[in-house]
Amino acid sequence: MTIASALEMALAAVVLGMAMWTIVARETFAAAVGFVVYGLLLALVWVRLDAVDVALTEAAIGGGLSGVLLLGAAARLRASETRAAAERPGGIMRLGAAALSATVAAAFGASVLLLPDAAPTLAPAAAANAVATGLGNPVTNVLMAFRATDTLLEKVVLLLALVGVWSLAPDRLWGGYPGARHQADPLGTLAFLARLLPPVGIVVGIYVVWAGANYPGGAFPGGTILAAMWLLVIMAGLTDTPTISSRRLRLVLIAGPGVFLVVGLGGLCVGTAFLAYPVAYAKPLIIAIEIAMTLTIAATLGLLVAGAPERSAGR
Amino acid sequence: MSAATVFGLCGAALAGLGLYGLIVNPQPLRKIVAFNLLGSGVFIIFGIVARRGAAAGFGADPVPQALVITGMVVAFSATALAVALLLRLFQTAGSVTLDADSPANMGTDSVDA
Amino acid sequence: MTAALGFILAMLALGLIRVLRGPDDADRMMAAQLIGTGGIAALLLLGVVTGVPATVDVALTVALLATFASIAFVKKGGVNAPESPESR
Amino acid sequence: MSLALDIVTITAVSAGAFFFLAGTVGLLRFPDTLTRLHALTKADNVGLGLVVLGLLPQAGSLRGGFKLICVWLLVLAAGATVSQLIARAALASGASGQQGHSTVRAAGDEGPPT
Repeated sequence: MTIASALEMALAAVVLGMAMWTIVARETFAAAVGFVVYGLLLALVWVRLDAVDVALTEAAIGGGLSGVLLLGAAARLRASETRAAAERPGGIMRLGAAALSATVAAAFGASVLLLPDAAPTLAPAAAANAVATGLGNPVTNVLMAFRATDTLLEKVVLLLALVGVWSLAPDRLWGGYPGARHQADPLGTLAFLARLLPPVGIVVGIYVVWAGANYPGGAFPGGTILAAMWLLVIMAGLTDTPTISSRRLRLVLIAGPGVFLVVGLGGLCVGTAFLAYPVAYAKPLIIAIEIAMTLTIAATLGLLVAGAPERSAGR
Repeated sequence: MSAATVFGLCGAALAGLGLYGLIVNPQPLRKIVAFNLLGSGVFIIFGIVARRGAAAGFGADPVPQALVITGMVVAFSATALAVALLLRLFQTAGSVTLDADSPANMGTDSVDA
Repeated sequence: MTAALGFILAMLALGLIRVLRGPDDADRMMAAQLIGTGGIAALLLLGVVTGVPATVDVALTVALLATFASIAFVKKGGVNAPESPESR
Repeated sequence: MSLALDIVTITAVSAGAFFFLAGTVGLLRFPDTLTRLHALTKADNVGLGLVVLGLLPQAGSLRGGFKLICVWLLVLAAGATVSQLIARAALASGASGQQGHSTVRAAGDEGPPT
């Protein structure tokens, strides 16, 4: 056994331990903290698996935004905890669940061990066609060109989720401000951080998007970083969330899928198929879509974390 | 054992753990967390499929990687929607139990636990 | 270098104990922050060991977002707040 | 030259790892929240700083080195501020009648360590 594989086993054990903790922890809040740590550790695993793009996304979403979402929800639901805890199912039920889960895990494990030795791969195909787009990052190629329909539909899913969250607001609050108004001392420590960090964060976010063309990065992690910076400023009370009826906000929200669709339909008119990029313009077109998508992702993710409207627009 | 196998088994175990938590934990928020664990275990299994497909100079097959990135974003949006539903339930019912017989779900708020 | 990486990973595992033990949520959050920093160090080392320079970008992302979760923790008044749904 | 740089790397990374050890041990062994925070910040600032310093010779390019330093500065700025905030939150909960936090309140008079 080499040092490297010992390290991998240790990392896997730590990840599993953390996962176990998020399941068995008594308090939900503690489990949420565990989940944040778990997200960070998973980012390490992804780097180890040579999937840096995924690691970036995991670090941004799993360690950052999910953490904020879950911590916030856990803090607000704290009061309801004791009663819910009393509903813990009985021994037989738990035993059955454990048996079922163990079976499922064993099936997964067996399928991992039984994967064919000459692993099927699309990497050569992705490499052979990379010339067509002029981008150096194969994952971006797959996301933006070879499987662009998936990415387009995924944007729609994001928007649908946001519409779902918004529609949970009571009628009188429709069109209001999402989330609570954060009061903060404008001279306080948090406000200081909210002034210091976002400029750096925005530069990093744009850098990650830009690097995504040729190196690991891209619209998802970049947009998530931007969303986090926006939320930081909101949480510090330096600015408020926009009303959900704001026209400008809605324009930003549809910018990404909109540009994507226009380009896709253009491909139908000019080229051969929906989302077929003319080879000469492939790179600029993809980058234009990426930029529009980054804005949309940042706005959508930020608002998803902010939650349903809780204050009416009238105030 | 190669890195792919180690983390693959880890992913399988994570999926099992997540499923267990999803069934056993009574609190909805915990169920959401457990569901995310389950999802991440499956993502890791995708990741090792990608890793094993390393070819053509890439460290990992880009297609499963792209699928995982898409999946993570979708999982996040589903989580956000679930959390919002839960908070709304808490607002209207004053409790977040999923038990249909619970008095809280019939509109009265009692402290029977 | 690999040894240092392993060492820091071991420290991470030790830090986890504090997350598990608590007793306060503040303690858990601090441990999470230490693990975040340790994770950044591990990522940087891993980047050199495996020769993937983009790992530094992951570390940069973690550096930005790990603190973000801690801020959410402070904002939501997580430290054993009195047993009342927050007034909002 | 390269040997000298390697020695710098090994020394600094080892020293950084030592500070992580110190921080972790402190986090585990110190009696209350604020002293633990004190231990934690050492690992944060000095530990990561030394690791970054050690990795600088291996960065390869100017841009890589610049990014390394950026990571450290970010952690410094954000970590210091967040430690302040956590300390305040811990103090607030300690002052509101938590048991076993009298030491916290006493230590708080000198201000939270960062």
